[in-house]
Formats: sequence, C-alpha cells, structure tokens
Amino acid sequence: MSMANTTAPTIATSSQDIAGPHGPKPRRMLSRRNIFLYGTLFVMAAYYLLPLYVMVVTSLKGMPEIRLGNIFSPPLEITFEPWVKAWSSACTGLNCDGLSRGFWNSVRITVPSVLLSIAIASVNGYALANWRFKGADTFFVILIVGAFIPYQVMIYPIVIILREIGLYGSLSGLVIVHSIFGMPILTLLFRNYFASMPEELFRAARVDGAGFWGIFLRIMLPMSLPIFVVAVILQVTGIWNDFLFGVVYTRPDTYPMTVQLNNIVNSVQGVKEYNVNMAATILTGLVPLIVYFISGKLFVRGIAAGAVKG
Amino acid sequence: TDLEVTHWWTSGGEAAAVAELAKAFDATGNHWVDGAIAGSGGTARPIMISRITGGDPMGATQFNHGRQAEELVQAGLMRDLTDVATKGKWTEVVRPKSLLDSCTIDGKIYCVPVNIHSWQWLWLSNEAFEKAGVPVPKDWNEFVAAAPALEKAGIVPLAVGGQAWQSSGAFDVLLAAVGGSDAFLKVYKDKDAKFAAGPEVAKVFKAADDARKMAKNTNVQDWNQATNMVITGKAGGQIMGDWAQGEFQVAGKTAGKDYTCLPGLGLNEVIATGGDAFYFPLLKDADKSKAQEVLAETLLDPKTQVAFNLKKGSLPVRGDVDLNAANDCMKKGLAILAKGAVIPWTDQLLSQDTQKQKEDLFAEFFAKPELTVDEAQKRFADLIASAD
Amino acid sequence: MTAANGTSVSIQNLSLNFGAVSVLQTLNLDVAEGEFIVLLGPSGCGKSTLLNCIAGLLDVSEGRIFIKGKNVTWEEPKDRGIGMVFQSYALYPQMTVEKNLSFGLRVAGTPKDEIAKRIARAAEILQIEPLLQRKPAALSGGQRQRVAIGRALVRDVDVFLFDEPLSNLDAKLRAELRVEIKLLHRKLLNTMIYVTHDQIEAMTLADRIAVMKGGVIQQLDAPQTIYNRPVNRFVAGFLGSPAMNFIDGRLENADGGWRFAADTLKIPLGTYDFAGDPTPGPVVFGIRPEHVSLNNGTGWPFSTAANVEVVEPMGSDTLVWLKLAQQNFSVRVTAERTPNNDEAVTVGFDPMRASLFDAATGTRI
Amino acid sequence: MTAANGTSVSIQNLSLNFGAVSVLQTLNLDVAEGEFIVLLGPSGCGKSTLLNCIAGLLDVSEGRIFIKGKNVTWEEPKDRGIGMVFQSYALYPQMTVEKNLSFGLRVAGTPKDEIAKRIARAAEILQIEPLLQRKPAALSGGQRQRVAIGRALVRDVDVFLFDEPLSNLDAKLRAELRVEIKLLHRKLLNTMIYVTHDQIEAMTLADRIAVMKGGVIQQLDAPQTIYNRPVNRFVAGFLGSPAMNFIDGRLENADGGWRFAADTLKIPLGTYDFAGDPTPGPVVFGIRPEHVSLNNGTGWPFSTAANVEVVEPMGSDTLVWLKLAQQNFSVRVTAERTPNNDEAVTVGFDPMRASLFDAATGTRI
Amino acid sequence: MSKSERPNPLFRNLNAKVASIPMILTAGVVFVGGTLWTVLYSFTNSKLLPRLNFVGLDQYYRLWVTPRWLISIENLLIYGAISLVFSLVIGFLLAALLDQKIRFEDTFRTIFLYPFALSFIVTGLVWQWLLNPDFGIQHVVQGLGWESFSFDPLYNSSIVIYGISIAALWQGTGLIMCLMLAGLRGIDEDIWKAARVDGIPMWKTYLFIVIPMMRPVFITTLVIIASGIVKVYDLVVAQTSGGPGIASEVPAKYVYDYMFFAQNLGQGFAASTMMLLSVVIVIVPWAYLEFGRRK
Ligand SMILES: Nc1ncnc2c1ncn2[C@@H]1O[C@H](COP(=O)(O)OP(=O)(O)OP(=O)(O)O)[C@@H](O)[C@H]1O
Ligand SMILES: Nc1ncnc2c1ncn2[C@@H]1O[C@H](COP(=O)(O)OP(=O)(O)OP(=O)(O)O)[C@@H](O)[C@H]1O
Ligand SMILES: [Mg+2]
Ligand SMILES: [Mg+2]
Repeated sequence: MSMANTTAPTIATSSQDIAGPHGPKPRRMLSRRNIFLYGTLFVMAAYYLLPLYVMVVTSLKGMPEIRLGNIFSPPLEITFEPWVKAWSSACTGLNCDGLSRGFWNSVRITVPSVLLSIAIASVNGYALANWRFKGADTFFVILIVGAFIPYQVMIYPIVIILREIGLYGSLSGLVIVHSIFGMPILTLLFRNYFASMPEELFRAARVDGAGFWGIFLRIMLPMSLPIFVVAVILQVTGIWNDFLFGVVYTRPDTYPMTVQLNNIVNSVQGVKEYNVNMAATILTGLVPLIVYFISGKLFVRGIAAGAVKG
Repeated sequence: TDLEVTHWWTSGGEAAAVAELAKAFDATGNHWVDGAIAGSGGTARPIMISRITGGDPMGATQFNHGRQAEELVQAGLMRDLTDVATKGKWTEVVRPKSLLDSCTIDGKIYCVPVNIHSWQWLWLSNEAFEKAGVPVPKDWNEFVAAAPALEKAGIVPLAVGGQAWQSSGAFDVLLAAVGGSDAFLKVYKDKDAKFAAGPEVAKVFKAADDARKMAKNTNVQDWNQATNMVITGKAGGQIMGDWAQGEFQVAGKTAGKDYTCLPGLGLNEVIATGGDAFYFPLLKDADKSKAQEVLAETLLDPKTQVAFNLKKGSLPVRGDVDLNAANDCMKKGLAILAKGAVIPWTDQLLSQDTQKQKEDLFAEFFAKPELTVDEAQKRFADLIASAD
Repeated sequence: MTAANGTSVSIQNLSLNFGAVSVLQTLNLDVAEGEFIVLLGPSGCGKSTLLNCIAGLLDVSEGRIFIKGKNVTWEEPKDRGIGMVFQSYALYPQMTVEKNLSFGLRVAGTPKDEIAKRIARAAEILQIEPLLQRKPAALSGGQRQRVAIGRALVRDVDVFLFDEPLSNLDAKLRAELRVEIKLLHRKLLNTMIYVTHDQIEAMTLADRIAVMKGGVIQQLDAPQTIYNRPVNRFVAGFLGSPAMNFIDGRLENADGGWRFAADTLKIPLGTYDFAGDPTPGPVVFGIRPEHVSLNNGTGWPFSTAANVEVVEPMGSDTLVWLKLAQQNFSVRVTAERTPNNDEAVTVGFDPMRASLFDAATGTRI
Repeated sequence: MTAANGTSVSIQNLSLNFGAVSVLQTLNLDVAEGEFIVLLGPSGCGKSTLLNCIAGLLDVSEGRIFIKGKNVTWEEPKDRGIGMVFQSYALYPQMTVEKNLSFGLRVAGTPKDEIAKRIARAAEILQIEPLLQRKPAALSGGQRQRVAIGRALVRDVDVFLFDEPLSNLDAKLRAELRVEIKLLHRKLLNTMIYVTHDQIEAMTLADRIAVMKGGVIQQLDAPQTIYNRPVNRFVAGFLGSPAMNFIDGRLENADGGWRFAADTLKIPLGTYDFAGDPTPGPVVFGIRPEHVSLNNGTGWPFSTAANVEVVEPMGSDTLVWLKLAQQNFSVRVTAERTPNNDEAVTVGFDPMRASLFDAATGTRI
Repeated sequence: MSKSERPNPLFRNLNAKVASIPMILTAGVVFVGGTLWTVLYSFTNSKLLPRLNFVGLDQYYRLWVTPRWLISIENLLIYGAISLVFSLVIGFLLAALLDQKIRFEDTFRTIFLYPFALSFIVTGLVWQWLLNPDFGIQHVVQGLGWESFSFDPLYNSSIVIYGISIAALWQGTGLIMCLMLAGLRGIDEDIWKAARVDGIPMWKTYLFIVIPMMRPVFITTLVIIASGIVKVYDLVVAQTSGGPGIASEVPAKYVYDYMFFAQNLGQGFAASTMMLLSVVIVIVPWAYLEFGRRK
C-alpha cells in the first residue's frame, strides 16, 4: 500500500502506465545466459582444479594408502608428514634437509636474475621503441627467433662462452644465462608497451633536456609499473621453476630448490614417495603463486598496455 | 681436503649407500662434498660433462660403468689412476675381471668400479599365480604358458613400464636368457649383424613378441609402478634389475613367500656385470689430486664395499668380502657370481648412441603390435651393423 | 501507449544512476515525428548517457521510454527501430566500407538484393560510392563519418541518434558535413536526436535545442529563442561565440522606471521585456557582443564611453575588448571598422536586446 | 653563418622524407625576432613535422636550421633554446604540476631557489598557483593546457613552438585560452611558432601566417593579406568560415573591359585589381559570403536575382544558400534580415572584393 | 662548438646503442654465434664432446631415415596445431567469459592461471594418473556404471599426442587467457555498442569484429605459444617419456636424448639445425613484416 502511494504521482496521470515496463530491466539470476556462463566457468574450473585436488589429497595420504591406488578418494587419515618431510627432511644424496635447503639458494638466484633480466629487457624495449637506430630491427628479429631455440641446444655454446669469460660455475654466470633466455619474450613485451605510450611524452622530455637515461629512469619507469609486474611474474615463474640452468651452471652449494624437487621426484631407483612429491611441488609453486595473488589485478592491466598495440 | 662428488643416487636406499662412502672417505681426514642430481644419467650427465668441459670440474663423479666417459678420457680431462690401481692390486681383487677392462683405455685405468647391478631377474607375484590357479613358474617358458590363465583372472601377465629403457633392457635380458650368453656376446660384442638377422636371434624376437603380448595392458610409465603391480598382484611378473628388490622389501614382502625371483629368467643363470663406477677429473690443485687418490682407494676398500653394497642392494666388486647380511635373491646372485657365470653388460659393449637407438626400437616394438617380428629383427640387425 | 500521438520519442521521468552517482534526474522529453532535436551542454552533463538510454545501451534506473508510441524501456537496442552514430565512429576496422554497411543486415538475414539496394541508396545519398571497397583506415575523417552515418541509414529506422558526430573533425570539414546532415534530414524526414557541445552546430541544425547541465534539461526551445531569450545565466553563457558579456550589478528602481547599476554605469531598462514582476536586488546584466555597436552615432537607447584594450581580428569580423564598470566587455565589429588599441570609443546598444538574470539563482528576470 | 641578422629562426632548403615519402620539400622560412608565426594547413600537410624538425626531434634529410644565427641542424633538442607545447599536452602523468614544470630545470641542474623563482613567475602568469600540487589527471583540459605552456615558459627560451595547443578543447575554452596566449606573447615578446588548423586562431594570433599544403608553404603573409588576397585557390578556400564561394567560368574580354562569365551570369570586373596581365580563358571566381549583400539596394557594382534554397541560422548571423550559374553560393546576413526559403532575392557585391584564379593552376590572376 | 655538419651516424643515439649492447651481444654472440656453432658441429661426428671431425651430411641422412625423428616431426605438427588452436580458442573463450562482468572474476582468473606456476615434473605425474585407465578418470566413470566408457589417451599410441595436449592446455591456457582478457579490455566500448545497435549477436561480434581487432594481442600470444610448442619437452617426458613406444616423441626430446643420453652430439645438432631452419623460414619473413616496418 505505502509503496503504491509513494509512486503514485508519476503514474497518476494515466492508469495505463502501470502496465508498461518501467525502471531497470529485471535481471534473473537464473537466466539462460547466466546458466550457460557460470555453468561453463564451473566446468572449466573443475578441469583446472582436478589435478590440484589430486595433488592435495595425495599429499595428505600415507604411502600405504596411496598404494591402494585410489587417487580420488579423500585421505582416510590426514597426515601432514609428507609436507614436513618435503620441506625439511627429504634427502638429496647425503643432505636430508628437504626443500628448505635450496630455498634460499633459489631466492639468491631468482632475485638478481629477475632484476637483471628485467632491467636489460626493459632498456632494450625502450631503446627499440623510442630510439630506433639502424640495425635494431635485425637484432630484434634475431631475438624473436631466439625465443624458439630449445634451451638444451644452447647448453654447450653457453658453457664455452661462460668458460671463456670466466664466469662458469658462478652465480653471476647463471644470472647472465637467465637474462639471455628471458630477453626475447620480455623485450617483445616491453617494446610493445613503450611503443604504445604517447610519443609526445618522450619528445617533451627530450625538449626538456633529459637524455637517454634521464627519460628512461624519470619518465618511462614511473609510468610502466604494470608491465614490470607482468615481467616479474613471467620471470619469477620461469626462473624459480628452472632446473636445467640452475644445475648446469652452478655448483652444488648453490643449487636451487628445484634441484631438490627434482631429486625428490626423479629418483630412478628406490621407492617413490608420491605424497612427498606432491607436497614438494605445491611448496615449490607457492612462491610464484603468491606473486600471482599479490599482483592479480595489475597483471591483466599491465599486459593490456603492453600487448594491445602492435 | 674437500672433494666434491657428483652422482645420481638420491633415493632413500641409494642415499644411505652413498653415506657409507662418504663416511669412509671422511674418516680419512678428508671431506666428501655431496653433489647429488637425481633423474638418471640423462639428467645428470650433461651437467657433469658441462662442468668438466666448462673448466669447473668436480673432484669425482659417478658414471654408469661402461663407455660413457670414453671421450672425456680421450680429451685428456680425466685422471689416470694406474698408479693407484697398481698399488692397490686392483687387477687381483676386482671380480669379475671384466669390470676393470671397461675402465681401461690404452692400458691405463681411469675409473673405479664400485658395484655390480644385474638386470637378469624375473620377479613373480606368488599371489597372482595363486589367484589364477596355476603354480608359480620356474622359468620363462612356464611363465609364457601360464599367461592365458593369468589374463583370464584379470591379471596382466608381464608388467613393462612405458619408458624406453625398460623394454630395451627386457629384450637384452631375453637375448641373454633365451639366446644364451654366446648369442648375447656375438650380437653386442662382436656386432655380428648377420647373426643378429639369423634364426637364433629370431627365437629371441619370438620371445620378445610373447613378452609384448603379455605386457599389453600394463598402462604405467615408471618401473616402480610396474613393480608395484607385481607387488599388489595386479601383474604376474616383471623383468627388472636387482634394484626392484628394494620395492618388495619396502612393501614388506618376503622373497620366496610373497614373491619369487628368477635370475636369468630361470633359463640361463648368468649375471651381467653392469654397475657404477667413479671417474676422477684431472684437477690442478695438488691437495685435491691427493684426496682423489685417497677416495679411489677408499671406494674399493673391503669394508666400504660391504657397507655400501648392502645398502645399495647391489653386489660388491670384490670377491673377498663377507656378505652374510645379504637377502635371498642377493645370495642367489652372489652364488652365480661366484660360479663365474658373468657376461659384460650393454653399457660396456655398446656406445650410448647405439643403446639409445636400441631403446627407441624396442620401445616401439613393445608398444606397437603392428611392428612385426621380422621387421623389428631386420631393423635390429641394421642397427647392429652400424653399431659402435 | 500513453505517448501523445505524433510523438516519435517520448521520455518519461527518466532517471539514471551509476552506483551512487546520479547522472540523469527525472528527465522528460517529447520529440515530435520528424523533428531534429539537438542536445547541447558542457562535457560531462549526461548527453551521451541520455542517448545511450534511448538506444537501450544503458539500463535506466527509473522511468520509461517510448518510441513510436511503443514502450521500449526493456527492449533490446536492435528492436527499437533506432540507428546510432558514435562519436568515435566505431567502424569495424577490418571490414570494407561495404561490409561495414551491410554487416547488420546480413546478420538479420535480409535478402542479398535488398541489401545491395539499400547500400546503393545510402552510398548515393552520402556520396561514398567510390569508397565502398576501402577499409576505414584508408578514409579521411569526414569520409569515415559518412560511413558511420551510412551504417545507421541502411537500417531504415525511424529515429537517428547522433553522438557528437563531428567533434573530431577540423573546422572546414565540420562545416561541410553540417550541411550534409541538414540536407539528409530534409530528404529522409526521420526523427533525429543529435548530441553536441558545439553551439554553431546546435543553432544551424536544430528544430529545437535542449540545453543540458548536470543531467537536467535547462531549456528546450527553438534555437533563436534560446539564443535571444535564454532562461538562465548558464544557457546564456553557454551559447554564442564570442560569449555573451556579463556585468554584475544591481536592479534599481529610479525615476519611475527600472535601471541597472554597476559602479558608475547606469543602464535604463525602459525597453527591456521583463519575464515577471521585477524586484530590486543584485542581478547580472548580459548582452551579446554582436548586439553592441561601436562609434555608431548616438541614436542608441544607451551609450557610454570606453577605451579599447585588445583588438582580436577574426578574419571576417574583429572582436574588440574593453572595460565597462571595471569588467571585461567585448564588442564584435566588422573588419573594416576596427578601432586601434587604446582608442577612445563610444559603446552603444539597445537594452531590449539584453538579458537580466537573478544574481543568486541565475534565472532570467 | 648565413642567417640574416635579426632573424630568430631561419630554415633553409629543408627537406624531410620518411622512407620514400617526402613530407617536407626544400622549405624556406625566416622568422623575425619576437614574431608570432602561425603555421596553418589541413591535416597531414606537415605542420607538426616542420615543428619537430625545428625542435630537433626529427632528423632532417636535407637543408639547415638556424636559431639565433647559430646552425643547430644537428644539435640536440635541449641545446637549441626552444620550448615546445604539444598537441596532447604530454604532461608527465606521475608528477605533480610543480614537478612537471621543474623537470627540465632539475635535469639541467638549475639551483633550487632559481627553480622556485621561475615556477612562481610562470604560475603567476598562467594563474595556476592553486594547482601546483595536483597531478595532471586532476586537472581540466584548459588547466592542463596552461601547465603545458608553463613547462615551456619556465625554461626561459628564445623560441616557443606550439603544436595545436588548443585543438582538444571546446569552443568556449578555446576562445579564452586564445586571449591568454596573445597576452603572453605581448608580455614576453619571444618568438613563437604556432601550429593550428583552425583559421580563427590563425587570424587572431598571427603576425604572419604560413599556409601549408603537402609540405610546401603556399603563402606567407599578414593575416589580412592572406584573407583578402589569397595567392591561390587553395589558400582562398582554406581560410574563412563559412568558406569562400567559388564559381567556375571564363574570363572574357568584352566591351573594352574584362568580365567573368559562367552560364548566364556575367560579372564585369572593372574594379578588380589584377595580379598580372590577364588573358582570356577558364577561371574560377571567388568571393566570401560576408562580402555579398542581400536585398540591399541597387548601389552595388554588380547585382543579380536568385532564389533562396536553404537558410542556416548560426546564432548571430545566418547563412543563406542559393544558386548562381547553377552553382552553390552562400551569403552571410545578420540574423534580423534573414529571408525565407524560396524567397526571391537580389544578390549584390563589389568585384573588387573578389578573387580570380586560373582554373588550371589555381594561382591568383 | 656548433655541430653544423651531419655527424657520423655511428654516434647518433650513442646512448641507445650502448644500452642495447646486451641485446646486441645476446642476439649476435649467443643466438647467432651459438646457432652457427651448432650448425657447424652438425656436420661432424661429435659424440660426447664437440669435435671438428667432419662427416658431411651423414648426420642429416641418418636423421631422416630414423623412424623416431619422422614420428617426432609428425607429432610436433599435430601437437602444434592442436595446442595452437585450442590454446587460442580456450584462452579466448575463458577471457570472453570472464569479460562478462561476472562475479568472482578474480577467483576464476587465479584458478585458470595457477597451473602456470607449478612445475611439470610432478603435475605430469598427476596427469598420468588422471588419464590412467586403471585408476584414473576412466576407472571412476566405469565405476559409476558406464562400463564401456573408454578414456586412456596417454596409453593408446594412436591418440597419445592428443592426450598430452590435455595437460599442455591445462598448464598453458591461463596465461593466454590473461593476455586475451587484457586485449579484450582494450577494445573501444563504442564498437560493442555499435554492434548491439546493429543487432549483431554476441558471438558474431566476437568472431567477426573483436577478434580481428585484437590482432596485436594475438601476435604476442602467437609468439609465446609457438615458441612453447617448438620447445615442448618436459611435458612429454613427465607424462609419457615419449611412449607408448615412441608414439609421443617430439623433436626437442629427440635433440635432448641424442645429445645427452645417446652422447651423439652431431646427431642432436643436426636435429636442432633442422628445427631452427624451419623456425627461421617461418619466423624471419613474418617478423620483418611485423616489426620491421616503421611505427
Ligand atoms: N560508467 C560510469 N560510471 C560512473 N560515472 C559515469 C559513467 N559513465 C559516465 N559517467 C559520468 O556521467 C556523467 C555524464 O557522462 P556523459 O558521457 O553522458 O557526458 P557527456 O554529456 O556525453 O559529455 P561529453 O560531452 O564529454 O561527451 C559524467 O560526469 C561522467 O563522469
Ligand atoms: N613516421 C612517419 N612515417 C611516414 N609518414 C609519416 C610519419 N609521420 C608522419 N608522416 C606523414 O607525414 C605527413 C605530415 O604529417 P604531420 O604530422 O606533420 O601532419 P600535420 O600537418 O601535423 O597534420 P595534423 O594537423 O593532422 O596534425 C602526413 O601525411 C603523415 O602521414
Ligand atoms: Mg559524450
Ligand atoms: Mg600535427
């Protein structure tokens, strides 16, 4: 009643008006569109989550239970021992301190590698986008082709190069290797990002007297946070999960966490402890996952800016 | 002195075995720096080779006992151990003698064999045969005959994991068992392609054909998953090396009661002397070179040998050691070894290249029923013809 | 159904909020069949929003929209019988002009020959026949605009909606296209609702102009009425270029008549047409630069002396800036009669031409 | 070295190609000290390119550029003593207004107090003191524009380059800022080179206008000269809004004098000031709409009858369209004297005000 | 001193050139140098160590008569086609779905992206399990009563390469989705409106209007996917090690196996030279067209 009263003035002029639709179009939660939309999303989400479910469930089971072979059944008896073992007591040869051993090595490898590779690639992208010089395109095309070279093929040439410059086996050598292999895709990303920024900003800064580095550091950098987040995500994922370079170009005392992971998982002989393997994988993936969570929104925005223009 | 040792022994038992080596080495006043890389030679080897050629060599490194390090030696990157060997009278203590042959290049000794792993075993699940209502077979032929009964009971007769080295290894075992030691040597040592194309080897291929039919429903990749099928009675048997024993032990199974092991498939009881050896890159540091010598000696020390091999589940390389603690199957192996029924293993006879090609062939053969026995044998003979 | 007969578009009590921000407030608008309505207003006043509501591209928060007497409030855009031209053209960049024009029809399953006929007609009207096989990237701004109009045209709709179609073009092209749109309207006699913030466009094209500000229609009237008798100070100031002069002062009753006083300036308002009963108080006096004369005899109801400050020649005319009652004041003169800087001049006008606004509310007095 | 004394910017034989596309062709331009030059031309004619060459932001293909008598052809932009305002403002989005203004000075290592002093002065001139701590995103278009100008201002340079600084603004704001720039020039007396495609801006601001087309300067002259005596048909058509009327016809020698003939229309050219010796042949006759009168007595050197076709009210004036010699013709009249559609009227003008162009080459006769 | 003459072009933009030295060195020394080195040694019979012992085209001859290499090539083509098409389609579809102003967008996006963070060393094992007919999905479905259900893509030679793609898509589409989503957000709002007014159904708008407009995004994505395809290795190793038999072998694995397992560097180099050659033939002309022209 009171509802009708308050709206009366608008519709009083003509009683027929009540019949016609007015106001916002009603949206049913269970419209066909929504059923299709969320239905598809949930099915897809299930596909994406199924392996995670199996991993988590397995990692919480004891080995006898795993031998039963029912990978989908929830653990009868939840045990966190595999997690503890994966982290702190799984053995790599003689060293039985699990993933924790390589964790700090991984950090020590990942941080400088990510920083250096992004630093180099961003400067490259900037130079390519804003300071086109003769021959730059050729190098860029070579770089893009380089993105297609299987890493393994390059192991020997790089061994030779590193040996010749005397960096073989050192952390700096590894950092250089990561920078080299991160360069193609990152340079592409940065180049496209900087190319999409208004040219006039760059020109304005030149008229203002800033030089190559001045413009980069003071104008471009502060504006390109999103693309840096993208690059960080790509590189953190790539370098953190890298095994081949980490093990080929360093020494045992600086082996990254993935060497431990590989050792836990890939023992050819002896018993395979699947629960520990799963726990170890999830643990190893946590760092990139945390980076994703933190930068979820920026990720999408950053790529937008980088990729949308040619 | 610190000495870095790289190897690919990372699983529980292996690591424990390595620990024995380390302990013994540390007792000499030196320090074993462990550089374990898991994932079989394929993962570890490029790393080791890169390190050696990259000018940053480790103190010592494991290779499969065989020809894997040949070129490194030829390139002058590895250390000559002849002096140490002479001092330790290796030629006398190492048994079988052929083990040392593989370490010898141009009359110089470059490696230290540490164990013998043999491939020639057929592991059978007693439970599976019980279920199928047939007695546990005594040799390969009985096993093949029992296959239909097993299949009827819903049991996969023979478990062969999907990875290439498993099918290739199974064939080699069949070759030595069905064809006999001579045939094995003729093919792999003499690389007699004509013989490989001949009727004797055809018999082996026939056996392999049986094997692949029996293995058709295996559906697992890893060897230990296949072993697990035997353990749980889902499969009747598996051709696998002595390392499979560890799986049975961990699962709490007892040899003879729960499972049966048939060396040489019960047909030709020989042991192939595959195994692991340590190589020592040439180092500039005199102290380290000294430590290398100490390590080489330590590795062959009788006490170390026993402690190491008991943990590793392999056989020691010297005959003068006491192995009372060994289990049933291991004792069978020791007995054969004592009889001198040994053959060299493919690692020692063939280059890795040829081995890989062989793996490819047998992986295909076991997985692809359309590949006929004749066709496969022809390709095998070609392969042997170009083998090195 | 309740829309008056003969009205083409009728908007009743329309409100629209973006979350907490209210953009349109109980807006009412009736557009007659075949009428050309221009929505005029500063940036951000809700013009595009209103157009999008009519097109069905935005969900209204309250109210109804009728097109041709049918309540279309909840109808899909394609079922409303409208065609729309977007500020940014929104041509499909990878299709040729012809494809751009025909895409909607093909999707609707119109027969091939019918499509060809309609495209031919639109192309002829808009003179874009030679461009049919080009892609938008190969067109100039004006040509793109015509294609965008063509896309609405082929759909054979009752109502055209234009959202600032000319604002991206340079002045010359703008002038040309203005004429074309005017002629198009003559030819087709469709209803057109046209958004702009350019007052020349508004004045030349509209049958009626709706001046908007802050989501509210300030005045809806014929162009000349809006120009000459703006209902409030906002409308007065927004229309006209150069803009109307405003002088702050007071309305006084003196000598039996009303007069405007600011500083020493006193303007008798004998000829002024008051909108209601005037009361004394602070007011704003407004007069357009072209309604003021310089050095042109003494026959004016009001005249005063002043000094020229800046002279701005604009080609055909010149704008002369001076100060009246300490406030800036501009006068438009023809190029030939331009005084010099600092010259002393006489300023004369007829207060009948002026507008007076309440200083507080801004409404016309 | 070869630059004339007293010239501020001198461009000699400048050519610029982008790959195979030649954008500027052996262009010459001398700008005097303190002069305000406007570059005017249609979109894509090379105005921005020329400005960028002067600023050193593009490498020239051929030719030399002098600023203050110094050859700066290969100098870095910062060493040329120029300040530039970009079409899109190009403010650094992450810096406050103050930081934007001071950036160039900080890069150059100017002392802190000197920076503060210059910013204070620029902010005062441009009235942006209250905005100094805001970021560009929080500014309106006009305010951004002023900051962009300020950024050039604080650098205390000899030459200002403006690239269409007002083209993004609506008409009202444009008019305001135009006055500000004019006043700024008066105050600073710097040399200014200003690019636009808006002729009102060009006319009101320039000391001299350079009308460009296709990378070539067509005419460089004072605004009134360009407006009244365009050297070719392009310049004539490009300037003026509404545009000049053109009638295609022939120049004939009749009755001892010259006359223009098209269809039945014959215009005696007794008062026309020929640029050279005329010869009979096809020509184009041009006259501006505001130089034509409607129904205004018979005292004109030439008058004829016509029928009104379209009436376009533009607020202050009205444009009347009719046909002369079957060709469109517009007349600008004051709003009060507007005729009706289809009304018969008399069109009168003085041929002295007209321009005649060669039909083939387009040059003024 | 005034620079009145055209300066030496070598010193124009000197800073940019100096800053590009890492890129130039990487491209020139590592990629070009490394590639030339590889090509050179592919004509030798290098085994464990690279040695300049030339044998002409022997390695190539052997390569092209090796059944495993031929199968690898065939698999790469199939796998490449599948993962290219499905990555793009699924990635785009997911992005389009997420772009519908849905609730929990963040959650869904993270779900689709997380596999990218996990190492394939173990997730390959999980997929092996899931697709295992004896205890994976097939087993579960059959347990539900659908006895004839068969789904064993990793254990069936004829479809194994398709099975491998299932996990490949699982891992890779999240990133593609993010790129696509970003691209979609960059499309002018007015285009959508215009299409709605024109009465064009949503899917047609995507197909005929939006996708062609997202060309640059697709190009970036394409480079990322394609380079991933050519390099595919651990995906196969972790799931099937190339099996059953050699049914799921891929070229990169052939290269790796022959370089390091078989210790036949020459053969590995010959194989990788073939791979690079085909990449160069496809990529270089395209890349020049795409990136070489002026902005
Ligand atoms: N999605 C939105 N969310 C919140 N506010 C919005 C949104 N879209 C528009 N607005 C606000 O609504 C108001 C009206 O916007 P609208 O686009 O209708 O302006 P307009 O009159 O068309 O202006 P212009 O002349 O600049 O195009 C603006 O103040 C704008 O900030
Ligand atoms: N990088 C380039 N490569 C090739 N052609 C170019 C390039 N930059 C500009 N041009 C061409 O040079 C011509 C002049 O461009 P310019 O930007 O100077 O025009 P403009 O006169 O400033 O036009 P507008 O008024 O639209 O700003 C145009 O035709 C343009 O297409
Ligand atoms: Mg708008
Ligand atoms: Mg320009």
